[in-house]
Amino acid sequence: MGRTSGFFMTSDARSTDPLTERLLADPRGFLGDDVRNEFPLLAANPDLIYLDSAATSQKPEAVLSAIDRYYRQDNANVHRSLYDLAERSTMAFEDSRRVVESYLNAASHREIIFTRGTTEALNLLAWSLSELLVTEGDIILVSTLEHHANFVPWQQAAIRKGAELLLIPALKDGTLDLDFLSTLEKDSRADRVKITAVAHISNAFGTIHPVRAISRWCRERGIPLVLDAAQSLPHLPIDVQASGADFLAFSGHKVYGPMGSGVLWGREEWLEKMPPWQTGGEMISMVKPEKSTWNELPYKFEAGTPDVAAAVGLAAALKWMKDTGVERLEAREHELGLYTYKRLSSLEGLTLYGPSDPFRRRAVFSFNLEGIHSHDVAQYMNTVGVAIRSGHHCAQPAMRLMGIPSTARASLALYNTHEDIDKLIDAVKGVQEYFR
Amino acid sequence: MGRTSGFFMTSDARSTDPLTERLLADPRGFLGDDVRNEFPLLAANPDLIYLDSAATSQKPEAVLSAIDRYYRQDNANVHRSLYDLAERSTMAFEDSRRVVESYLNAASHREIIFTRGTTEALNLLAWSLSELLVTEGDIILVSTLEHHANFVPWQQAAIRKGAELLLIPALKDGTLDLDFLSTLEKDSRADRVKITAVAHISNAFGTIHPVRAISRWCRERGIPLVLDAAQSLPHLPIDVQASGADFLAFSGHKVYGPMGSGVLWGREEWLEKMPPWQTGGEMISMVKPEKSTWNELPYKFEAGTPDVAAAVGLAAALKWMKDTGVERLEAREHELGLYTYKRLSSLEGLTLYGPSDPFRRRAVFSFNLEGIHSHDVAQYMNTVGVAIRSGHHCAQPAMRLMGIPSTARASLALYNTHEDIDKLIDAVKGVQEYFR
Amino acid sequence: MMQQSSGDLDDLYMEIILDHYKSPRNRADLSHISDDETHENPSCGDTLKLEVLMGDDGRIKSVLFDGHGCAISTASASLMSERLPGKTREEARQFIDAFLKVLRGEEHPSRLEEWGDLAVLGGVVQFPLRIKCATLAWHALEKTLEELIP
Amino acid sequence: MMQQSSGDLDDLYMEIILDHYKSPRNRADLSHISDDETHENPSCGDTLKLEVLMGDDGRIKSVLFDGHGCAISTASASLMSERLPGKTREEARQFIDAFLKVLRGEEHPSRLEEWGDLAVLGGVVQFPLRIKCATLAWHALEKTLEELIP
Ligand SMILES: Cc1ncc(COP(=O)(O)O)c(C=O)c1O
Ligand SMILES: Cc1ncc(COP(=O)(O)O)c(C=O)c1O
Ligand code: FES
Ligand code: FES
Repeated sequence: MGRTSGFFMTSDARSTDPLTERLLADPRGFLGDDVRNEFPLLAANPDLIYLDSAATSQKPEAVLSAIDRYYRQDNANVHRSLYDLAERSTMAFEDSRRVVESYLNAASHREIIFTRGTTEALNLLAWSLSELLVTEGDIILVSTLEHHANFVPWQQAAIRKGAELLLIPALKDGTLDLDFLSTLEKDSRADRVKITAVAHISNAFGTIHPVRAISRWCRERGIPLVLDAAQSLPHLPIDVQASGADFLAFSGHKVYGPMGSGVLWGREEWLEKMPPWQTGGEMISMVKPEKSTWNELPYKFEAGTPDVAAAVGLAAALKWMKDTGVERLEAREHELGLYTYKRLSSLEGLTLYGPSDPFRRRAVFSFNLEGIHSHDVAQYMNTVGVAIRSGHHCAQPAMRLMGIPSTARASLALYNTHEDIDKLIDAVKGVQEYFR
Repeated sequence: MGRTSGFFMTSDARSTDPLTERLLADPRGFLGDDVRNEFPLLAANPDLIYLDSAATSQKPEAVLSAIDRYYRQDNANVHRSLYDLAERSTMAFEDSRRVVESYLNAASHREIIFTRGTTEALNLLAWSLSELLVTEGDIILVSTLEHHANFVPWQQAAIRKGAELLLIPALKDGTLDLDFLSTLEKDSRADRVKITAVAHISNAFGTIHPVRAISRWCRERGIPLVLDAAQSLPHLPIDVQASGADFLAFSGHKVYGPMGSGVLWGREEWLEKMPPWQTGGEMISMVKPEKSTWNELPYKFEAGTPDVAAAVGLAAALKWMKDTGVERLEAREHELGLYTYKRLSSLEGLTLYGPSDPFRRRAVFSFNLEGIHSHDVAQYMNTVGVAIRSGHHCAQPAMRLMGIPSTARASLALYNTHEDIDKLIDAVKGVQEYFR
Repeated sequence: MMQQSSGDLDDLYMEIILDHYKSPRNRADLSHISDDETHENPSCGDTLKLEVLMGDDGRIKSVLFDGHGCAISTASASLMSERLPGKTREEARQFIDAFLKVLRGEEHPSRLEEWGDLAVLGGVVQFPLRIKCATLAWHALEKTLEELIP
Repeated sequence: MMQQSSGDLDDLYMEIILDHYKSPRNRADLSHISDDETHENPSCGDTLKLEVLMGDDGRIKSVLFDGHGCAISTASASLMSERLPGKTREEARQFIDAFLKVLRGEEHPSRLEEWGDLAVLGGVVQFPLRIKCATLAWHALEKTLEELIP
């Protein structure tokens, strides 16, 4: 089974995935629950039920010690220095880039740009791509279900360029309404679309969006497709070359890596044409008073001293995932997700948002309890050691669509167990009791 | 002696500083050489003579363990979450902001914006300030001696706005020619200057620039002054309220803190008026399809998940400096600088750049050896364990001024000792011998 | 080891608060008020509409609110609406001011002791993230009073 | 513990290299060539000017260079200038190509063994940051040959 045989390749279909079938036959055989012990914070807090990994993940020992080791053994500024320590630091940085390249199956290390996170990657793109492609009257297409990081930068780019921000609408079940694309063609607005940007998985509802269908539509029209993979990279194997996307962004801190790490992947043809965004050291070739010229890829997009320790930590996280087995992780999470879905949706007085088909969703469970506000739900759960998030999840347009201000959200990572979900269910009952 | 009585207050004068006088009386009495042992990388490499701290500093144990501890005990996303772990993480982040606020003596925590480093801070400013202030025909004033990070972003902003990038010229001794400011007044270009941006200390030559004179000139005209303190914060106590600057940027990794940490300080009046730069989560108030509104300061300028660990590490570094005594550090470095200056300038066949007055320079020693290229100098020195940098130091306009492509640069931090300098001098002699 | 947050859950959700949450007083359908005049807590997205009716004697006759917020914001609006009638605008303003001072931590919660049931809202100061919940209705009232034709 | 870089200093600065650095062959004052035609190594800022004179027989008569680079770039230019005369443009092109392949690590340095003194430049591949030094003159020659009127 090749690395692209995971969910990504089948994300538009349902339950035909051999993995899922293997899993359903042997639901909990993939990975022991003791994986939790590889996470120092969780090991030190045995009573903590951490269900907020969509906000940020906990970090395994392998990542923490990679960062620490880097500072103790290899710390120096990178590039252009002729002493051994700097050479080691440069190697650590560039090796990390190669790890990302291979994890994503990118065509070249020149396509891997280190950023602070998804937000910075998307800001870079929104600026640079709109400089390259967008003029007055054009359209930038995003969806109603985006995180603000994949919404506001495009909105601001549209305002700057006198263009229009158009939203792919969503249905009440938290899935995208792709009929809209046909509408765009009929009224010939499709010709004005210059950029499309969507999330792979919605952080508000956990919906897996139909990336293949969207990318086919974009490809036919030569429109670059930007994929916000912040919520999918932690859960699905991703092969960027097979993805049909032209750009992909994710955050290291959500995928067991350190804060301050993140990646923008882009196809080289695009990156070559795009103007740089931040400027300064490292990213230049020649600086003259009137004008400057730029360094080659990927450095053109990496201004200033990079966070080498963050890159090293991110590479350690991806290696750790690969060593553990991305498909095993995926299967484990999927199975736990099915269990969570089943238990949550059977509760009285609980509205679960997102697709009712559990195969079209992953890891994120947004809900509200009848007559109890999400913030009160979260506040109560804290007292029984269950850490969930409440609020609009940086997705106000998506909340508005549902006609609600906020939800309570439990999100999974691979250190979660069936016991965690059982405690979540007990906690829901506890909340209902408390506020009865 | 108040905290503002250090070098900053007297940086335009010479040798009237009581600290210097005390120091000259008792040159090495301030701090033992065993401070080196607080830096794990240096302690593990007793033969390494690290003289590239202007590129990045090594980190003390206190910083490394603060980062590690954060991930093991407090890791969670910040703001708006109602569980204890998130509350601890938010506190760690906001407490770090308070540490920076107090270290810089800022008027409020709202004036402290966390960035990845100086480069990001200056890119934010160049974008946002030029949006606010610059239109066609205006002038942005920088100096010929800037690091590319304080040069290219302004150049690009000027190009974008149809404005002019004007350079304060420098003299052959690496000091700024402030007569130029009078010239600007005479030909009335002064009226067109909308922003001034200069380094506090030059990373190419170590010159301490006459910030007070420049800030007086700017204040009289209501021009905001941006200070690039990347090279000064590690060496001088700085009081932003007394500084006369309106904005100040520095990098944590140069001041014993982690990579990926940095700060933009700005006066609240200015920050309030400025548009945000990066957009996304955390920095918004309301997001609607047509338009968004922004969060309050400082969050308006902090889009996306912040690097909390980096902020915690930076705070630990500043605390460590404060505990060790900023003025003692300053005195120690100043004394070592005087020694370095004396020894280097007495060598035959060596050209030392920068001011000949050792009181107008700090920590950075750029030189060339007759008939030997700087890269060959650095390459040789590596083999005897002396780590220096060679090249244009991201300051091509400054190099062009001197008529050279590059220099060899030794730079000091407080873990350096007289023995390090003696080894540097031996290494210079070794190079001269090798390439005779 | 986990360090528990300073406040205990029952300090936040006092009996009186839960009571007002479950049975809010003076909650009414205010759909005749335009959405533009909705008051919002941007940190959570909750909204509140407020209507203040003045009597001929220059005193507040009644306060009505509409909106489905959290327990704290609902109870705060409900408690406020019970307490306000009978006050002049100036008295109401002083009242608001005193309340906000306590919630901002500028005055001790004991300041609220003479305020009857409203005193329970003093417990919210131990939960910094919920303070905006407790003050939403009060900021709304402040604004509404300002805009009232004198 | 510090791990030393793979290359030993004397593998980089071989006798022959130091000799050509100290006494470069065919270095001349080329100030008649405009600055626009200067070749540059952007990673260090060093520049080089090159002049190629062709004989009536279609073969390179002489190669002159001007510029003060590092030991490696100077020695590389000097060694190249000694070796090139007598070759046709096509031969020179193949020569450049073979050299760059070795320096890029695409062929083994032993490929240079029959090239006499030039072989010493094979040692540079162990010092990745100096490869651009060794290839500066060769890229300059490549470009100059392209631009020569045929
Ligand atoms: C779908 C999605 N996009 C973007 C982001 C922003 O990521 P970051 O805050 O790490 O930049 C998030 C994280 O909250 C997310 O869930
Ligand atoms: C004076 C000066 N400004 C700006 C910078 C850029 O700092 P960073 O690379 O940390 O963003 C540096 C560091 O090289 C510097 O020395
Ligand atoms: S959570 Fe919105 S007002 Fe309380
Ligand atoms: S250092 Fe510039 S060519 Fe060698």
